[in-house]
Amino acid sequence: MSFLSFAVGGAAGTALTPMPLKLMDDSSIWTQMWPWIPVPQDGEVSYENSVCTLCPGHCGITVKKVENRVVKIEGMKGHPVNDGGICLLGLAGVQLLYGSRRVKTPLKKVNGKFVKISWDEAVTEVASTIETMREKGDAHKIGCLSGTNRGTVPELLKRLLWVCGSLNFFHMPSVQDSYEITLRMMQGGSAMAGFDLENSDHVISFGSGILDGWGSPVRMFRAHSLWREKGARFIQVESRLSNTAAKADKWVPVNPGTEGALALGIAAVIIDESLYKTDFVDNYSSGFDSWKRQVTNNYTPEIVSKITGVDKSLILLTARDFGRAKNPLALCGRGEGSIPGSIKDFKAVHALNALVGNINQQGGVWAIPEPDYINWPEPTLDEAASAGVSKGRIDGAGKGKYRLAQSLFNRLPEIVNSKASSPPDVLFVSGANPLYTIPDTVAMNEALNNVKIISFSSYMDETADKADLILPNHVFLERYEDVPASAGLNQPITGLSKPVVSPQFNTRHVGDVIIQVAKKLGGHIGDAFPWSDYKTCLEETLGDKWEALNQTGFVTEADFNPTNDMSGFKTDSGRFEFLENGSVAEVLFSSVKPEGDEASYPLTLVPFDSMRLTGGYIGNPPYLMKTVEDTVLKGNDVLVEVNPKTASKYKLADGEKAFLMTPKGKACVKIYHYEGIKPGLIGLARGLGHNVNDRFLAGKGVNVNQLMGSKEDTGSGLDAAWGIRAKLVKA
Amino acid sequence: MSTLDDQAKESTDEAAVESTEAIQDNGTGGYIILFFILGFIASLLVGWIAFPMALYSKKEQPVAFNHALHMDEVENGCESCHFFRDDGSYSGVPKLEQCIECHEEVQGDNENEAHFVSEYVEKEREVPWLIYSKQPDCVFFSHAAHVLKAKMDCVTCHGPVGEMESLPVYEENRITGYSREVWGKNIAGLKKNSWDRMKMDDCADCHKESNNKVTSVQTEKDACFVCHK
Amino acid sequence: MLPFISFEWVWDMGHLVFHGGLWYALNIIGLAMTYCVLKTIYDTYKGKGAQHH
Amino acid sequence: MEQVKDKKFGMVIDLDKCTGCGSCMVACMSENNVPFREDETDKLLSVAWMRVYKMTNRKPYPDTEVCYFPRPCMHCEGQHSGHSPCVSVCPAVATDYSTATGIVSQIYTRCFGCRYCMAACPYHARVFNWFDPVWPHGMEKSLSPDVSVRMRGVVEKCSFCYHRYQKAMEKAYVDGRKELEENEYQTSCTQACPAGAITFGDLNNTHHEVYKIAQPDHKHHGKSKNPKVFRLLERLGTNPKVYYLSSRKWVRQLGDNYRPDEIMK
Amino acid sequence: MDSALIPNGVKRCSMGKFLLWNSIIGLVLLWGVFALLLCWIKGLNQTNMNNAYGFALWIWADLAVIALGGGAFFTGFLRYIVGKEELKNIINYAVLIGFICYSAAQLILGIDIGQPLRGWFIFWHANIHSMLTEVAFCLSCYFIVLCIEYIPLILENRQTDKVPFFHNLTHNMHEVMAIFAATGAFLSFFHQGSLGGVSGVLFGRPFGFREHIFGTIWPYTFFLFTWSAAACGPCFTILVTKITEKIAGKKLVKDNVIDLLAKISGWMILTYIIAKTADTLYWAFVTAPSTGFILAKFYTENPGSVYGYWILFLEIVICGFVPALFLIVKKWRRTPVLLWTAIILAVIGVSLNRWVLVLQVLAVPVMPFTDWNIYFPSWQEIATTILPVAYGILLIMISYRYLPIFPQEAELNPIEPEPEPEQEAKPEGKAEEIKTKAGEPELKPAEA
Repeated sequence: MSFLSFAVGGAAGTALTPMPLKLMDDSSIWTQMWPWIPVPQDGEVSYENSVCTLCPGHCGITVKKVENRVVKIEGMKGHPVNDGGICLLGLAGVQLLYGSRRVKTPLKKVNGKFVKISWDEAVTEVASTIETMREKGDAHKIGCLSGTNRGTVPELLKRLLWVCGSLNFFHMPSVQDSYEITLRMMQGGSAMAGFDLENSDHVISFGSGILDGWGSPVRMFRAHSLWREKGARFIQVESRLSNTAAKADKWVPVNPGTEGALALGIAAVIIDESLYKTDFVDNYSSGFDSWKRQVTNNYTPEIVSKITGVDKSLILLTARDFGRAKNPLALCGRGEGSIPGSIKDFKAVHALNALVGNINQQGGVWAIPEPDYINWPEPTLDEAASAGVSKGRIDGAGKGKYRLAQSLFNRLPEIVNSKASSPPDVLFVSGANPLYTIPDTVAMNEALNNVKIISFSSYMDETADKADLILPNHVFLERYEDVPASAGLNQPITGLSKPVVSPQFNTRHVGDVIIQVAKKLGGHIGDAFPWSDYKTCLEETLGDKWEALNQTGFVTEADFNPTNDMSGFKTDSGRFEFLENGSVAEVLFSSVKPEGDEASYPLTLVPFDSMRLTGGYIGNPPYLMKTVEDTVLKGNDVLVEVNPKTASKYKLADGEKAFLMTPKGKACVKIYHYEGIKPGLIGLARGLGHNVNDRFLAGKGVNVNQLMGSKEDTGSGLDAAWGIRAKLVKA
Repeated sequence: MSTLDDQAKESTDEAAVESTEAIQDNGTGGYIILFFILGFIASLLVGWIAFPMALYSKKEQPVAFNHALHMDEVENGCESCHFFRDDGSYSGVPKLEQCIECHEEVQGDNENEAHFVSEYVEKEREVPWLIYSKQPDCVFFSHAAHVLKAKMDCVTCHGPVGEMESLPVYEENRITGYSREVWGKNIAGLKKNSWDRMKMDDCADCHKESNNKVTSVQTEKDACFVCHK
Repeated sequence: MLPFISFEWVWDMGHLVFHGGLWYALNIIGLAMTYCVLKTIYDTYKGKGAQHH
Repeated sequence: MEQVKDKKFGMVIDLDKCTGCGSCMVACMSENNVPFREDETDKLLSVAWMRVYKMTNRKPYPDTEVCYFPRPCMHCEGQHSGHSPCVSVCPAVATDYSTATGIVSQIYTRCFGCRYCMAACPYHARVFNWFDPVWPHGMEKSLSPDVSVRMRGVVEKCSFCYHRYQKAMEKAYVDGRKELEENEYQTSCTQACPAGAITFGDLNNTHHEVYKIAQPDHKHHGKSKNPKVFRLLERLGTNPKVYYLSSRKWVRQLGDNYRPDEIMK
Repeated sequence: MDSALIPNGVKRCSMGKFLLWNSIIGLVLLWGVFALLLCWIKGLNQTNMNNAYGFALWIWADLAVIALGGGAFFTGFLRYIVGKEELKNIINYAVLIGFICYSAAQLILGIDIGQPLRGWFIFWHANIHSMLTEVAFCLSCYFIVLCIEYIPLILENRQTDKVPFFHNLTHNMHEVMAIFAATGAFLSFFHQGSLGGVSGVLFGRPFGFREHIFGTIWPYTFFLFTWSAAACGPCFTILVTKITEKIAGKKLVKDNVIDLLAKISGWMILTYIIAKTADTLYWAFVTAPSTGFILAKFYTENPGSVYGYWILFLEIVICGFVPALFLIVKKWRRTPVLLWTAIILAVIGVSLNRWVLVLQVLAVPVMPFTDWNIYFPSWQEIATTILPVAYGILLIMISYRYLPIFPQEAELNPIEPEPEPEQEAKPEGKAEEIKTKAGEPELKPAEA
């Protein structure tokens, strides 16, 4: 009783103190700032201009910083490529800077496990590896795979290989290579293909995912919006209702792989109805007559309708619209363009462009000169180097039937298997992840089994994981790099990617590493790299451009305008070549047949690209994964698009699990009934199924390249596979 | 079970005894009142004295700073060190960079200054100042709106800091992690001066008085997003 | 909740009716309870209820 | 104090231009410190202020058409001053409608997580923090101090990047101005959209682009006078401030509910 | 051994049996507490709720228990205001059931909110325009009333009643009980109604939205909810009383009391369901179509057609008109099977109504390009919903054992000879047996 009264008194007294109210208030404030919830530090805000190098689009970016932290990446206003716009990958670039996927220090594999080493050790290791190879007389067996072949960094790598005695510099191929080959064949000389999209009033795209990552994505989006504003027409030829097809004025569903035939069919109608530009054809082209004969004989609307599955009336309509347009433009290269494709397709489409006379015309295809600012003196080679160089390239690129190609890394498994030439013993990898991005990853993995991989990867990706040595590069926000072009842009542009923050980890610029390795090797090799560090090299190389680049982030040639300039054809005839060497066989279209037999694999798997999934060497950052639709990925299961008709044929319900089998592999998938895909096809997104050190990305879905095979294009040797035979079996 | 049993019995007995006593003996009633009063007083002591002492931990500032002394030296008053940036944001507590402008080397023979120079300037370390007026992350406070647009002076909210010769002890609320200045020195939350407290209600009072524009449909005061982010 | 004190308080019909009703009910409950307790103390002091035992 | 004219910030999204790329979503996440989790495929647990829906005309191959539909918070004004579906139901005044800007605010530290507003919002614009937000070690460096980080157990939604308005106003004060230019306050999604499909501005200002496209009829609760422009679920009387532009009829029709007898008309 | 606490003139089961059952229910309770702690510590990700289902099982449980607990206020209203004296024989139990229901509701609300430590904001920072605010205030106030009504019952325990202070307090509180009952009825009217308004005001949800009285004040569901709680709450009181009688194996309340309450309930249900039908028709043919929704959109083409027309039929006919008639017609009402059927149907009906107005509101897609949302609760949600049920059973067991809840029990079940109040030697297990489920092992008294 006394205790009770004490308690009652206590309660009464407590009610008269501020304690209850204060505790209530404080406890709710505690919930408002739980110690495990981060509080971003405030500070001075600053903005820095740079260039995004996460894709070949090379947009200008403005990086927002608070003190020394990057908090946001925005599109740079006034930049010729993107003028303020930015894609989602660029926006999520911050997460690549601070993400857990980064390789934080040089690593060396010892007994199958990575151990940390110092940069000195790393540089010494690389130098001694090269030294050993050279001493063995195997200098030519040093290879290098780079994400791109333009700019000072690839040139430094190329130079290092060269002075050591190897020509085996590879780069990851793409439709840009196909376009360059096409231009070389039909227009002569070496140039990049630029498209004057903004000024075209009728665009027909043969499978190009021009709103799915093709070319420079932001610029493509801006061009598309411009078409909408001024009423330009845009036709998409594709077997699947992609985002691009969804935005087109007309979607022409076509049998996959027959886009080239449709292009020739359209050409035939245009010739037949005399809708072509006689001025161009008569005055600036050669080989037209025999080309015309072949086309009109072999690609009548009836035949083409049979090949492509497109109605004859639709072919006629499409052809007439195209032929009558003021500034028509035809584009080629499937999806986002990571697989080069068949040169025949490109030639067919480019011939169509020539037919309507839009070569170097307003709204047409322009030849953009290659960047020419890298003019280093030719290095001297010692005996070992000369011997190595004389052995040529192992992939055969530039010779014989591969004479048109610059680099054919896709042939590596074949080279290893056929033992036709010796595979590389040492492979440098920079800005590439071949074990993920090259179709038939299983074969590629096997081919690399006996290769010592020295990776410059900033991220622990599939290839880095297989490497023997990782010398992590800074990521794009931490390093200087010249950015020589923007895919498909209608003007020459050079950008400069700048360090906006100091390196977050113990990484080093790949250019610096190359220079240091060269210096370590000394002799003529060291002499070939006279610069103290990469920045000096860059500054000297860019010369008078350096100031401007540092100021604005990019330089263009303002007066570049090739319209009506027909003097640029560097072919033997000095004209546009409808038929190179007059060879008829080159015209005749032959569909690249997908691998596998139809009997056991009744369906066809076609990979598709999406802006929300990067299929390239950098996997999706977390924010991108967040945008992936639940019709593409659910939990860790990938969904494949199947037309409900096909699905019902195989009794596969929506959301049901099934095994997807191709001649190359097998994967467990979920079925997604999608009306927008042609019956008989299976659509699978590219960019999933990563196996990297990032829990936000790893283990989600299936890498389509695991199921895909490589199909060598007869014209170039590049990979031309657009699909593979497949079947679906209930799980 | 038998123990339980016994206890039950005991308590019953007790209750019986007590209740009987309560009626018979008024002395026991007094006993109860005594306990009541004891409990009452004890809780008052706890609530008013022990609780605030337990709630706050005292922390020393890393450097003993004399505002008054600096005010004499600078030309532009508070804004000499606490200034607006070009984008309108407020610099707040000065960075080392600003201090270095004068204190590159030890100037006088003050040992605090010597400590500051040797510990921070020479080591290029930012001073981890404890900020009395630090507000929660959800608060958006625009110095520009108050000082430049509404022409308020610093003292209204911060008090006569410029006249202080030493920094007061920083008392940190153990639950919330904020300075005691936010709730106010007075544990009951009473204030005498406009700068005694920095709670939302203090902002609201002033906004109510000076702002005749009603923008919130819910509170008929300033909208939430005026001060929150 | 409280006029003059709460940030959210508005002097309008809604608040007056709502809180009027609320405080009306609370006051009735409070007053009735106070009455009971006081009367009980008085009754107990008077020795009522003891015979029950 | 002199009166500053009331704004009514609104948005027009051009669905003809929108390609469904998702940049607006990421721009929003990056700007507003939106958390992310290992599995984000359950969209009903995912925190996203801007969500791009995919709508189809529900016709079989090859007549299928697809339209992407970005959906921020609509900042509904309701039928009378700020009577948006969500604001009126919040029991703790954690969400509010400002007549000065037309923005529906959400104060995360006031919200106690009853989720009544989520039930009230027909657009699913409001999301709940089912999980503690966790940034992998190092990633918290990317957080912006302009937007407070939310904690588990509260509702959040698009704010039209209101902090950008606050920041722009600060700059204006330093310059001695009280009004902003049209381009000084733009949301993150508007700025980022690579297709330029989003237009943002003051619906009360006849000079603003957003007004010119949306042509709001303020006498009829902001209904657009542009035949190609519509608002999502306009018939509910929410009076949203986000307008959509589409030249496709089926898209415009999918923006609201119609009885069978109405569709035949 | 606790016979000193057991009311005079009644028999209770043995301590051992009592403790055993207590511990069995206690285990269920602990399971619920475990789930509750999970929700508090780990957050609401423990549930299957999502952004489409912000309201789910818990809110339904809240609405349902408050409707069922409506028996307390309505019986009190009938007893003290209308003056139906017979009801004094069931009012105690009605109050106890109400107390359990309302404390359960508050507990569930405490789990349901994402930030329990900020729960007091609903009072301190109240937005009076929100139906939830009205619910919170009235519910808390009415809970105070229920406590006040429950206190005298506790104090009537044989031991506490010996304390003169408590005895007098009980007496005095009984004196003014009418005031509390009136206040309770007043408060209940508003919070029951506000719960009805919760979905009725959602003009963004055509399935839930209803026209408002005078255009702006309250949606008609406000009145329907109050009415339905008053109608079906007493049915729940009767149901629990009947179940208690079954378990105790003896009659506790006289038939005339039950009969009166049942009759009133019957008329209440009938009037309610007529109003509900009118409301449904107006909504189906006027309110919803004005926003482009026809009835079929609400009840067809959803996954598995869970939400079909059957719901309307079940709620209005099977669980509306049928129990109403059963309870109104004297002969049927006095047929035990029909009485049981009627009260069970009424309870199902009102619970279903609450389910529909919480869960189906959220299931119906409003944006035409979105799909139906289907939800199934997680085990944590189920456990925390069962938790208050277990707690209620425990409280009833304890209250029944030690408090004179049923004034007519002694009269209806005379016992001979009366056990000595303070004597503990005699084992009581055999004196009385609780009839429980068949096959229940004979419960032995503890080693006393």
